[in-house]
Amino acid sequence: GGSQSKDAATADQKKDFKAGFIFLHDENSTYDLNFINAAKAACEKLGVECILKTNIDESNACKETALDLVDQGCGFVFADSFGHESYMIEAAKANPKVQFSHATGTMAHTEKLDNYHNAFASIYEGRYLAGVAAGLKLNEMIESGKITAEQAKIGYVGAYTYAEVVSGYTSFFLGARSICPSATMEVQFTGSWYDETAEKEAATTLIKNGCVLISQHADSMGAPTACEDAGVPDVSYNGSTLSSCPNTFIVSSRIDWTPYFEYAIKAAMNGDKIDTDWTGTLGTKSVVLTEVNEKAAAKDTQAKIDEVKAKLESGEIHVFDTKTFTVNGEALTSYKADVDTDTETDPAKKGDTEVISDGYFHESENRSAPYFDVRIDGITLLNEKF
Amino acid sequence: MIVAFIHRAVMQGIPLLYGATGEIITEKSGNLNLGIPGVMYVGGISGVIGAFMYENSLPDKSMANPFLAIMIPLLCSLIGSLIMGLIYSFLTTTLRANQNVTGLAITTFGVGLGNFFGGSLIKIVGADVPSISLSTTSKFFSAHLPNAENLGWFGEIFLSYGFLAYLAVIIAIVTSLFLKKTRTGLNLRAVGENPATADAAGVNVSRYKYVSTCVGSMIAGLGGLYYVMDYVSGVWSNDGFGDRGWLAIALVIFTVWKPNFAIIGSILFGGLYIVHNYLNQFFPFIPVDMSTQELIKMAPYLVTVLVLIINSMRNKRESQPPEALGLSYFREDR
Amino acid sequence: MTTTKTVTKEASSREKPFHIVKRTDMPTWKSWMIRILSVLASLIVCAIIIVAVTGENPFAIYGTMFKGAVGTARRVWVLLQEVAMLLCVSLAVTPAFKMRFWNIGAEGQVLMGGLGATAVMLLFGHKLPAPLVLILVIVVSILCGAIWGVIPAVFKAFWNTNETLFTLMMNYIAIQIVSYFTYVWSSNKGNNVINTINTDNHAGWLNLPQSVDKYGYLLNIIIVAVLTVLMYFYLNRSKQGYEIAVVGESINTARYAGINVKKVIIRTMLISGALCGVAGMLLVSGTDHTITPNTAAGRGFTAIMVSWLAKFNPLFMVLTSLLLVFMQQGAKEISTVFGLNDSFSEIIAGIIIFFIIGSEFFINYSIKRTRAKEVESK
Amino acid sequence: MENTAAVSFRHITKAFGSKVVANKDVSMDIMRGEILALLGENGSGKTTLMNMLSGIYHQDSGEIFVNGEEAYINSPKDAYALGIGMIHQHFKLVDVFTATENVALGMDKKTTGGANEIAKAITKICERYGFDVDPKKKVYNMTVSQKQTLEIVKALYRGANILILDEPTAVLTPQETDKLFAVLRNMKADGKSIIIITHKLNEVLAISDRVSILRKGEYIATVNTSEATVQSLTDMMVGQKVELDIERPEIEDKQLRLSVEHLTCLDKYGVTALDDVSLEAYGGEILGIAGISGSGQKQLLEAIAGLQAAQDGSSITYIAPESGKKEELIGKSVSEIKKMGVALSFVPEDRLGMGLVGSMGMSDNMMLRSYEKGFGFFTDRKAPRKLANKVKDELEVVTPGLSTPVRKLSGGNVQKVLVGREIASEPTVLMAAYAVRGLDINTSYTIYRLLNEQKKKGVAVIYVGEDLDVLLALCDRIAVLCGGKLNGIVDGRTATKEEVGLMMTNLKSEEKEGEKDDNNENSD
Ligand SMILES: Nc1ncnc2c1ncn2[C@@H]1O[C@H](COP(=O)(O)OP(=O)(O)OP(=O)(O)O)[C@@H](O)[C@H]1O
Ligand SMILES: Nc1ncnc2c1ncn2[C@@H]1O[C@H](COP(=O)(O)OP(=O)(O)OP(=O)(O)O)[C@@H](O)[C@H]1O
Ligand SMILES: [Mg+2]
Ligand SMILES: [Mg+2]
Repeated sequence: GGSQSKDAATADQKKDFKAGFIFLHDENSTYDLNFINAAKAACEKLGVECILKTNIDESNACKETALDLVDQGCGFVFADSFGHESYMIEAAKANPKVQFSHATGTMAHTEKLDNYHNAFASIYEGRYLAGVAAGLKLNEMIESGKITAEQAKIGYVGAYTYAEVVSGYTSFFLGARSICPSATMEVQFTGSWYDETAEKEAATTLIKNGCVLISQHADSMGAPTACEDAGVPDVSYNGSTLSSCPNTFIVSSRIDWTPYFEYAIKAAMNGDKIDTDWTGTLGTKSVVLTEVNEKAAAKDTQAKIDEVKAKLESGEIHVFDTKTFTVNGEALTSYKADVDTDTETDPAKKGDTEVISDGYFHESENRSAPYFDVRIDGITLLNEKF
Repeated sequence: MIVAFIHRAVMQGIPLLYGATGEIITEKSGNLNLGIPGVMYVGGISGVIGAFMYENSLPDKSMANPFLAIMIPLLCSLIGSLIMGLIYSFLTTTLRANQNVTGLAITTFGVGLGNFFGGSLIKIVGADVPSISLSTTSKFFSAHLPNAENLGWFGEIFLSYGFLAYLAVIIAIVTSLFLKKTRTGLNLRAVGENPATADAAGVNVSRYKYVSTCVGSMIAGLGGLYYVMDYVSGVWSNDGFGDRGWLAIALVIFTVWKPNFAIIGSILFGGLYIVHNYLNQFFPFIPVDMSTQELIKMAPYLVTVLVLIINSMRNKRESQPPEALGLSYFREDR
Repeated sequence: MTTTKTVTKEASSREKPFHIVKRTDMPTWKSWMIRILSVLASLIVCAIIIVAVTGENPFAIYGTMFKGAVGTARRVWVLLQEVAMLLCVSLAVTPAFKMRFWNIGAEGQVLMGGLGATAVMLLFGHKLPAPLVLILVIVVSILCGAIWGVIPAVFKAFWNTNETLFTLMMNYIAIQIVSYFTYVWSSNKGNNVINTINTDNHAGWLNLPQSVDKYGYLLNIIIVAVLTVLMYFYLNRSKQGYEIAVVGESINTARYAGINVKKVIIRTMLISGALCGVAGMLLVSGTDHTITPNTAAGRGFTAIMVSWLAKFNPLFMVLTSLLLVFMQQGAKEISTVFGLNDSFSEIIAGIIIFFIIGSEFFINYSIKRTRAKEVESK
Repeated sequence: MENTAAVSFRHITKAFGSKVVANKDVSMDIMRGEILALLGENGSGKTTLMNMLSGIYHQDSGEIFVNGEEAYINSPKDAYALGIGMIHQHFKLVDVFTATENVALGMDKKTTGGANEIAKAITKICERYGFDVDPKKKVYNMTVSQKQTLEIVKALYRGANILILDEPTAVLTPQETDKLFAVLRNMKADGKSIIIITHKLNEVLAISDRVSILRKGEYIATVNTSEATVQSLTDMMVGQKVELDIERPEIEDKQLRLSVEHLTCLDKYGVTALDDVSLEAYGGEILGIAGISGSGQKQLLEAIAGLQAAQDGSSITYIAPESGKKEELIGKSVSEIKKMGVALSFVPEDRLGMGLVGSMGMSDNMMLRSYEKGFGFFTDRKAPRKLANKVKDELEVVTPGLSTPVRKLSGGNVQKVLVGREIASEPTVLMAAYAVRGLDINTSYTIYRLLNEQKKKGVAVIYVGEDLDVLLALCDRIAVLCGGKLNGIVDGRTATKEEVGLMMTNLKSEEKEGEKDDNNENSD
């Protein structure tokens, strides 16, 4: 049995405590590797045993794995893929004494279980900063006469068309445009989190289409290598692609999950309450940027990033500042976001929560997973009905 | 954009062309090797292992010798897929095991092998993003013909590929001539059509089956090598090769066992494989959304099915599979 | 010149030391001994490879596999469930194989069955009474699987269209169709994930109450067990099973016996597809309660080996599917405990299958030493 | 030179599986410069013995000497290197290849030259010996006799010091046979050795120098042809004095049962296999069908059984025994025809390819006729088992058990299972093709007796056979097919072997040219 009585000695708890992790793929996926590294780091730091289950499908296998982890005595169980969520909730319902947590999920705040939690990070801030680096690069290209201001078109390879991706490319775009006002963007969706061919072809198409800088929200090396082949600067995601793309890689943003894992495991161990929705930020060191590749990036990129980062942290600027973008030519003054994700099951229930106030869109504040799904002006979606 | 599309279609088509040419040679001997997808994975990963060892043996990446950088992965790839061909041949020709089951097992085994070693190397490298990056050696594989960039559409469509692409076309043409014009090719076709007859005529049926299956595997393996070293620029990621192996097998039927048809066929398939990316460029007035895109991805499979059906309805003697395809041969059987 | 070509004189000066001859009469127990020995031999080879590649102790690895597969009550149940699912698909492909119709499209047929179940659960889950939804789920999924299976069969029957490739391609078409619908029905707009369906009223769920069936798989297992017995009798005792056997052996004989070959091909694939549909339904309605393009999880391909290794005997298939699932479940545990990549299980499974199919040679043929008599006399 | 052995077999034994011993301790010689005929009943091991010489099989024990030296023949290639060539009983040709390609197969280009050279050489051989082969023609477009000719040309082209011919004349016209024999005599004069297997004893007497006889896999004797007669050879072959004294009961009340009119059928390649054939079959009579193999016998029987599509204008009327109701068979399905009582006991080239299911046991094979009975969804397993037991006892089928796959039975026993079952189905029309192929004399007689019993019961029996003596002794009337046409119907009691033999090979209507459109001018 894994659930120890609360008043046992902390040292004992540490020795016996086990944390279980469920991953959709294994170390070979950029997305999962990021989680795996964080899980190992956090468990080592806390001195608890850590059981990693890789290649768990978004199926009943997830529930079984979670329950098996409980059988093995885990007091904390985590899953990393969106499709795992329903199964995690089932497992949580069956084991009220064990804490379950899930990344990118949206249902914790509606399920209202004491032992089921969602977590994510304000990665849109990281992408905004990466966008700043991109904007600097665009400016450099314009100044050197390589392109005209009108040609400052960014290409973006996205996986899906839902909020997590929309929020990502929009923040990236806004970051770039804050530096290079003439920037525009084209987005091509692949319909998969991991499809090397589709991502590579999408990036190539975008480049052929006149995009002079590429970024991505999909997990394979398809887009970065397409950029390296074509000599087009690239802002990647989830980790540095420097070794494969020494000439074109600029910078990459990613979520560092270690702070969350430390927080949640410690809480589970001590029997403290874990936030239903936990959103990591720049401040919690959950949102991080890799080192800038001086070879490809514009001059003084690091300095500018640091500067903007400070402003974001202080609240001096906001990523989704309604003054910085328009929708269909008009400023956005009110937006009802679908925070409790019931639109799909019941189209009558549109948005439920007003998320614009104080002049900006409050992303990730009502729940950890992103819900910014506004199509703003300046971004063309190539393969989604418009 | 058409030019770009054709260029990409060719790049998509080359692995298929290798796979199809290899499978045609194999099938001409009466061996239906459903293990080709696995063989292509092994061809890819062996090349990667070779390139990886070579790059790691270099004190400095700039010291890479073009000859070695190409020959080592190439040889490793050939040896890797040769071993797969040997396993298949031993089981089906010497031990006369069921070809379909053996082939499927080879595919399971080969894909597993690719991902296992791919995964292990990725761990050894410990890169931030999990992939093995062999950009140094890959450069030599993807080097274009001179002047490719300066000749406009002509350069892009005809000159801007790595040498393995041209090799694929050459192999396909040579295979075609070999089957049609040479005595050995004639003997090989006889083995696939009627092994008992070939045997009685003094053709060493087992040897032909072995050699053609192994050579076929080696050619198919080059498809895997092309994919990692050229198409994805030397970055191995697990499962990246996808279902191309199966498409290559489909292509064999599509081209009615003719390697020279496979050249065009592979480009067509390559195009169908990626056409969903280009639709909005060609037909901007037809909005394609994400769900429709999934339907468009069916194109290569649907076309294969259609060709199969038409081919069977025409029922032409010459466009039938080798008569003894899939059957094992034992001399004393009758 | 024409009649007498000069004959190249290079005949073998030596006789081959052995010749291969066909056996006709190996007793059943002996042939099973050979198969079991081949599995043992393959485990030894795998052990050697494990040591060579990973440096781990092979016994520790096999021990871990054992624990991973049947270490706890839950794991036993999961194992049984996985066996049931694989067995169900294997049962499905078996009549087709007995008819020498190479249906490698089970993957797609399972998916289409699952898609049928999903569609009913989604579209009618809150509109019709639950028992009706369940009935509809069963009917529609069986229908979907059957239709998907019968398409290649019709072409085979009338135009002799190559079914191996046809069914293979149908897999990918099915995957794309499911992919399309996971989009259309995704729970979060734009993401292709359908969350578990009808969590509130469990409409269309095929499970016994938890009080009866703690782990939730009992019904699946019972259904497949019943299907196994039925399939055994269908193939070995029924008229239709007899027709399948005759068609599989020789189309000429079947025609001679007055069997409508076209009808048998189509009917058999209808059954094959329908059973795949059942498997899809059990996966969606009984287990996952939703669908992804990966719901069939390669079972359609593994089933071919299960069926063939069991010589198309449904009762033996229980054993062969158990063997493969055991390996697969065990391998998951190795990857957790030893940090070995999951793909290692595919390598081991491949090697074991190589040995088993290779061992058939020693059942069907024997190697005779040539001229043994002479050697003795000299 | 005349007296040295080109090939010597010593103590050759070859078994297939544990049951069939195809050759048992065979020792015999073939001299240089002679033509040796190898004689034996079907299944006596002739082909097997020759296949060992040509490298297709390998003996279990014993030695083969070629030109006095022990030869190790591991493969056809070894045999070829030893100067041994063989024309196989079953064509060894690749269907999708042209004649030239078939000849080129397996040969070194250095010795043959390119396709043109080979084609020229083929033409030259054809001119020299009077054969007719189109080098560019694909084999699948060839008739059976063209294929056989190609096999001969191929063997001639490749050249051999020792040439084996396994039933080369079965599908040749008499003219072609003569040409072939002329070639063989030439080769003999060149000092080559020739072994010919043929069931036609007159050919044996005409061409060979000596005759060797095999019986049930054992070597019996070799005699000089000059001292042999048809009778003496037959007796040696069978192992006892053969008296083809078959009962032929006379039935008074013959009823018209089947009426075939203007039946024209194509074979699977679209070549006319049966050309405007009209004939009648009566209950209480055995109608014999004679003709060299491939003359349309197969199509005739299959058309009646519903297995063969017929061209427009063809008609087959079935007259039911009691009611006299007439029914057209063309267009009916196999099972409909079967239900009327038309039974086909057909023994095709490949016995197991039709009629029986090789992988099933005797009782399951009995079910092939009756599986549709049984209770509802399931098959009845008791009745077939009973029947299987009955057939096993009556016909003395040698089998380890009723569930032993029939594939494992010997040829004769396979045949008994098939005929036994067909008779048991109580037909009104019983068609038996090559019913005694591969059967020993005893069993053959059993079959004849069974056929006669059916005849007495009023069944219309159609018997297709190869052996003219049997046909003449057993049948009431004999219809002779020649090249797909009906060349006349003769009375079994009065006709002679010579008469029928002539009709089998010489088409009457060709003598009277221009009468093609007329009805057959058969003698009734
Ligand atoms: N490949 C084989 N496998 C099994 N049994 C065989 C094989 N070949 C021949 N036999 C058996 O060997 C025996 C001799 O056959 P063989 O073909 O030599 O006879 P044959 O004298 O040539 O007959 P026929 O006159 O009909 O051609 C037969 O009983 C047959 O069943
Ligand atoms: N695969 C086999 N296994 C066992 N016995 C066989 C096999 N094939 C043929 N036989 C048997 O071998 C014998 C000779 O076969 P073969 O094919 O040479 O004769 P056939 O073609 O029936 O006669 P013929 O050539 O005189 O017309 C027959 O008894 C036949 O039943
Ligand atoms: Mg014969
Ligand atoms: Mg013979």
